[in-house]
Amino acid sequence: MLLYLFYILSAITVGCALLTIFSKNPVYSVLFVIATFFSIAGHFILLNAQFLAIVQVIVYAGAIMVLFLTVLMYLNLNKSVESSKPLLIKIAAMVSGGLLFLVLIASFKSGLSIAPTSVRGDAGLIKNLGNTLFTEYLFPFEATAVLFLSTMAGAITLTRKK
Amino acid sequence: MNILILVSVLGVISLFAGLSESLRQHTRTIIVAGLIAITGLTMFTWNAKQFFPEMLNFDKYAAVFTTVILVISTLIFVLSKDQFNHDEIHKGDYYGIMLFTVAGAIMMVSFSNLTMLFLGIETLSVSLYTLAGSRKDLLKSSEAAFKYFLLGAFATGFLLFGIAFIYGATGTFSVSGISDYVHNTPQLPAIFYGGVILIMIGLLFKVSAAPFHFWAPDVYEGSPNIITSFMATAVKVTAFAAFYRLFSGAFVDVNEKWDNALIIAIALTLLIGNFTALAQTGLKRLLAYSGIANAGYMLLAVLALKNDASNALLYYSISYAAASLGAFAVLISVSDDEKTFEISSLKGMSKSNPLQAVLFTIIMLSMAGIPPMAGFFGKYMVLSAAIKEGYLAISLLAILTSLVGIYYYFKVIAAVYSAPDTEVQTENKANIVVFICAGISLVIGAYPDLILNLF
Amino acid sequence: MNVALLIPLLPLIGFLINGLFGKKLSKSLVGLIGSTSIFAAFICVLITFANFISGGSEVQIVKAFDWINVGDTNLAMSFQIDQLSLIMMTLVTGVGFLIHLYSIGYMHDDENYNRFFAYLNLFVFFMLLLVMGDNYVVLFTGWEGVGFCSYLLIGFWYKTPEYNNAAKKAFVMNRIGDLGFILGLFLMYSEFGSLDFTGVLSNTLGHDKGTITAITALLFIGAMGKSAQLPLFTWLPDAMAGPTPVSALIHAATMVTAGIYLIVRSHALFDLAPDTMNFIAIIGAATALIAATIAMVQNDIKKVLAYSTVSQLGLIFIALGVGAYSSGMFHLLTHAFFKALLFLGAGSVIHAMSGEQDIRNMGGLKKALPITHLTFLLGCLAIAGIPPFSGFFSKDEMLAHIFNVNPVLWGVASLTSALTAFYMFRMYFLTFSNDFRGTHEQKHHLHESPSTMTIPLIVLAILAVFGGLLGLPEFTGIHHGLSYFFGTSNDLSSLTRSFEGDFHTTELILMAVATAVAIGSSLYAKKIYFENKTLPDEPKGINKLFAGKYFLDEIYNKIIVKPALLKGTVMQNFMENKVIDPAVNMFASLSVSAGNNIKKIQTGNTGFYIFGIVAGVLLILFANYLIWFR
Amino acid sequence: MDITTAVQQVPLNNYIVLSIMLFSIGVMGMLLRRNAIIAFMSIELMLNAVNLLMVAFSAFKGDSSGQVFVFFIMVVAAAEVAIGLAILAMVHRNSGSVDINHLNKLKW
Repeated sequence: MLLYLFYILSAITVGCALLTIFSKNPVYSVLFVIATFFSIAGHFILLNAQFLAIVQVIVYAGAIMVLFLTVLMYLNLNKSVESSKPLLIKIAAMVSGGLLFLVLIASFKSGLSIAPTSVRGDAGLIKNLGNTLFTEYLFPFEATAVLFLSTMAGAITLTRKK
Repeated sequence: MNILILVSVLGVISLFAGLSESLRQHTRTIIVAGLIAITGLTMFTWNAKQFFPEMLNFDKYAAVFTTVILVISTLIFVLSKDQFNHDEIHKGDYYGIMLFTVAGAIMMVSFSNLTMLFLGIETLSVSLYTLAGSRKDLLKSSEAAFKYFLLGAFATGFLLFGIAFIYGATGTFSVSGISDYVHNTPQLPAIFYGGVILIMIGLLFKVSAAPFHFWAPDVYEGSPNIITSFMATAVKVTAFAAFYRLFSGAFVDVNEKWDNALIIAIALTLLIGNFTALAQTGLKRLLAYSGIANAGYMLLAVLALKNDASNALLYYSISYAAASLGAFAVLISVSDDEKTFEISSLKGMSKSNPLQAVLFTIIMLSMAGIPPMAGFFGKYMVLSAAIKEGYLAISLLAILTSLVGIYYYFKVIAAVYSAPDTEVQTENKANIVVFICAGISLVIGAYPDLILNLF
Repeated sequence: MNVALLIPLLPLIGFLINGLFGKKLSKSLVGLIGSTSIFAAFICVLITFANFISGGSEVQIVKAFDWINVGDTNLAMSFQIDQLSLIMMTLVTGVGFLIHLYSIGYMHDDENYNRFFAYLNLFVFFMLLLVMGDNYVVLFTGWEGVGFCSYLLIGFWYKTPEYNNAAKKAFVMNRIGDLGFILGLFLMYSEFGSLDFTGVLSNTLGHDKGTITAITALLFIGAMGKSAQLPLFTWLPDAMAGPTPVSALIHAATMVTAGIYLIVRSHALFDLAPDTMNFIAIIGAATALIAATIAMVQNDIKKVLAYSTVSQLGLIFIALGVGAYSSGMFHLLTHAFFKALLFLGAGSVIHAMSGEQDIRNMGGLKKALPITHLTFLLGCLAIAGIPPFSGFFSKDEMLAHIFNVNPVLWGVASLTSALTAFYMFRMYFLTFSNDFRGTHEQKHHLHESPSTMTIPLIVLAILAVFGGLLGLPEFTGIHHGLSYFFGTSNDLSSLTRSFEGDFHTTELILMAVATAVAIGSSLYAKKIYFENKTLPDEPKGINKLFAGKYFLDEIYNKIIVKPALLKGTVMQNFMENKVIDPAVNMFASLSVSAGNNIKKIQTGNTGFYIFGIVAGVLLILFANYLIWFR
Repeated sequence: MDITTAVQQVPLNNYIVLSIMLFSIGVMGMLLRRNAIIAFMSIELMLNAVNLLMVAFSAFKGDSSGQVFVFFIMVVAAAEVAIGLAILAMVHRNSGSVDINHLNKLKW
């Protein structure tokens, strides 16, 4: 039963991802990418990673994509003004993407047959996750502060007009 | 770890100092003094108590490279006088972001867990994206930032994909854990090798090795001079130190599985870097391509890591950073960010500023790898390390292309000693940084043991 | 502190003073510092020499400091004091000092006086490193250093683009040679695990013959570049664009002999590689002959001397190729004396002629430049191999050894000697005898050079005349100075080859033949250019040579001079202008055009870059996929 | 049905294939589109492919560090997007376009 759910979700994921990159209008792209992120959150729930599923919705669909939309509107890019690339380049792009898919699949083919050793489905529970994050991974957690500080200063300096 | 905190705090101080107009004038002095103090501290406290050894292992390797990065950064801050005058209000911010870049660099050279490697790379890169675009009034600066960001984020995707596969195979992000896994597993799964290759691709991008070098010339040329000098020296050294640390720590035992891929990249890097540099007319772009070419030689040390080539890498890094920083210091002294500075504009320097001309010659000779300058021993050591490991063909290519390299460095020297187009006034002054860099190139060339006995 | 350490240090100090503060010092002080530093080094060499002899001629290794000392890599900045390096050191500092002295007068009006002396001192420093080093890395350091100084000095008068082209050509050709040298060194390192002279040259047993041949061949390619051998010789004549003292010091007496030094120093390896030795002899013979024929049709006084240098170096390489190392070194010494003398004499002439270098516009300078004339004549006699001047002894010793091994090579070498005598006296007569052919102002301006220039000429002339005493032939019963000196060392005693059986009669006959040929050629040159007053610029100049009435002249003309002149023109047109130079230029321009093409992939278009990156990823993944899952 | 068996019902392979597919779509988007905003979104797709893979491995290994790593990836992605959009706004102000191929002043 869950397997069918997986297939349905996967179809939504891949379909929305494809629509994202093929939509003419950037606003549609944003909406499709949000749908993709929601379906990935669904996958997370399937994998029993509830916390990440919530964060995925809040951070990606909520914060990041809203930022995208804001910039789209702010820069007035919501029309499909993009001149399309020549057909040859489009074909080349598709072929390259397809080749990459094939080569990656081929590279990891023998890895695919390896069965997981120890399955413990509760890794994604908030309790376990919090435990790991604030003991073992406390330092990187703190270190992200530097990253954010730098980002904040950078974003402000870059966008501020003289 | 203490060093990391101190550098970050210095960055915060700089951010706040930038707010007040009176303090802003002294920010640079404060930072230089602070960095010198921190450098001293690094040298004396490298074996102090470790707090999160499973995340950051501040071992000798990390301490030595941290010192190198701090020294380079200090010199760049010395050099950065008047470099951010175009945007007076944000001066403190730029200084602060540069210090956060250094903090990211320190994470990258001392990580013992892929999480820290990733965060270090991102802290460094995200800060650099900002810095590359810090000349907001110049389109080329924006273009540089944009290209750097787009391609950098793209490469990060590959790096992360690789990390995910490594995690899938080993179940851990710790470098020593991966190493143990490699030791204890007789038949490694294919996803492991695929992961190594993808990580390598991500790191090859960061060190600007071909065919992932495309961003480097454009970003180097478009960024403000001071930022370019920072990227070409401190950042490049950091990226190599991290590359070497990861591969010698985790993947050394499977090097026969990834060395072919690396050889392809080195060959392309050497050819593209050296030959394209030959066709350049702008000094900054020439230095950018020379940076790519030098990445090829430094990758030889990574290739030969089975036989501990960290000495060779360290020596090469220092000699390259000194020469490159010196060249950029000269560039900064003769040009501004707005126009492209042609090599032919160097004409007459031997008349107008003989002292700087001589120092610049020393620096260029070191770059070209002419003994007894440091550059020669750098090349000598990475090559002999690679030859010792049996990588003969690629070493031969490296020797051949280094001869091409000599040609374009001599083109610069020839320009320096050519007659000026117009009468010039003679003055004998050179930035202290040019002095120091030329001095380092000479001294560690005459006495390489100074560096080599560090490990 | 060992005196030997002072030897390279003194020129370095001179360089630093002149380079850093030269602008602020007066010209005379700059000249004084430049010359004194070399003179002091010369004194130190003499002291070292005396200590060496009195110390029982033991090889000394003088260590300055450890250079690299990591793991199993040990390299020291240390110097080897033995018979070979002492001779070279004496030559470099001795002749170097004389040329410095000469430069005080010659360069007096140049605005970059201090720069010139700084470069010259730096050159001497690197040359001393080259000859003194006890391992190949120090040798290579000196090798690159002298190359760089030569590059700077050729382009010294950088205002004319032609000069810079000359410097560029010298640069490219030397790079080709250096490539061979570096590859040889790396191969040597991987074979012997060491780059010390002792580590390599004392452990030559038990190595693969093919490897040794490869190493020696690569080293010889390095020597070809530095010592201007076929096909890498065309840079040397062009290098004459530099000031004349530079030509004398770098391009005649010292730097160009570095290749010979390298081979003599590594003779233990070369002895094991007969194929390489044959190759060296053949290249040497071809170079000697071709350069000599080209020298016959040159009209630029310095170009004649340049091609003559190439030709003489070729002769020395023949001698090395047949294993007559000590004879080669002997000729290297005497050649340094008389060629430096001739160059400085030429410089004196050019100085007097206000920069004119074309011998067709000279003539009759005998009266105006008495000292220059006399010393120049002595130099010509020495290089022509007329007894009892120094060139006679050294050349004949080489010829005897060559004959002993291969009479065909001897024939080539003798022919070269004959041509040498001819073109040298052609130049001599065109320059000094008959009437003055220059402009009126030049005639008015003619003057003998100042004493700083004439004293070196006189000293060198004395050396050129008596230098032969260093190595009198065996049958005189007097010890051969140089061979004896080498014989006092265990490592170097094999430099001297003795003849098998009774060779004295043959040697005497050869000597007589050589002398006759040399005198004959000289007289023939005299006849054409002095008595007949032939001028080479007349269009039918070659035809006019037939004016000779005597039968012998006719034969001489038909067999030697005419073909040689023709060949000289053809060689210059064909070899230099059509083959070698274009080939070298092609290397350079091919690289640049490769660069111009490769740089086009940097389109500036981000979309294209992404394609490039994806292609790179595919390439690497695909290559790995093929390797793992074959 | 306990959690473990529930998670195990979907084979790990499916997640790997899905993730590679999503990653390739992201790369294809980078290659296809000239609009910088959509290029950014393609990068987000690539990062999400990584997230999915990481969480799948983490769940199947029963090790929560993989999910912590995903947490860091999200953090970094947010930071990158902030900077990226700031740069984009700056580029738009300077050149009036967000077409990635219009920016080709720096070349050769």
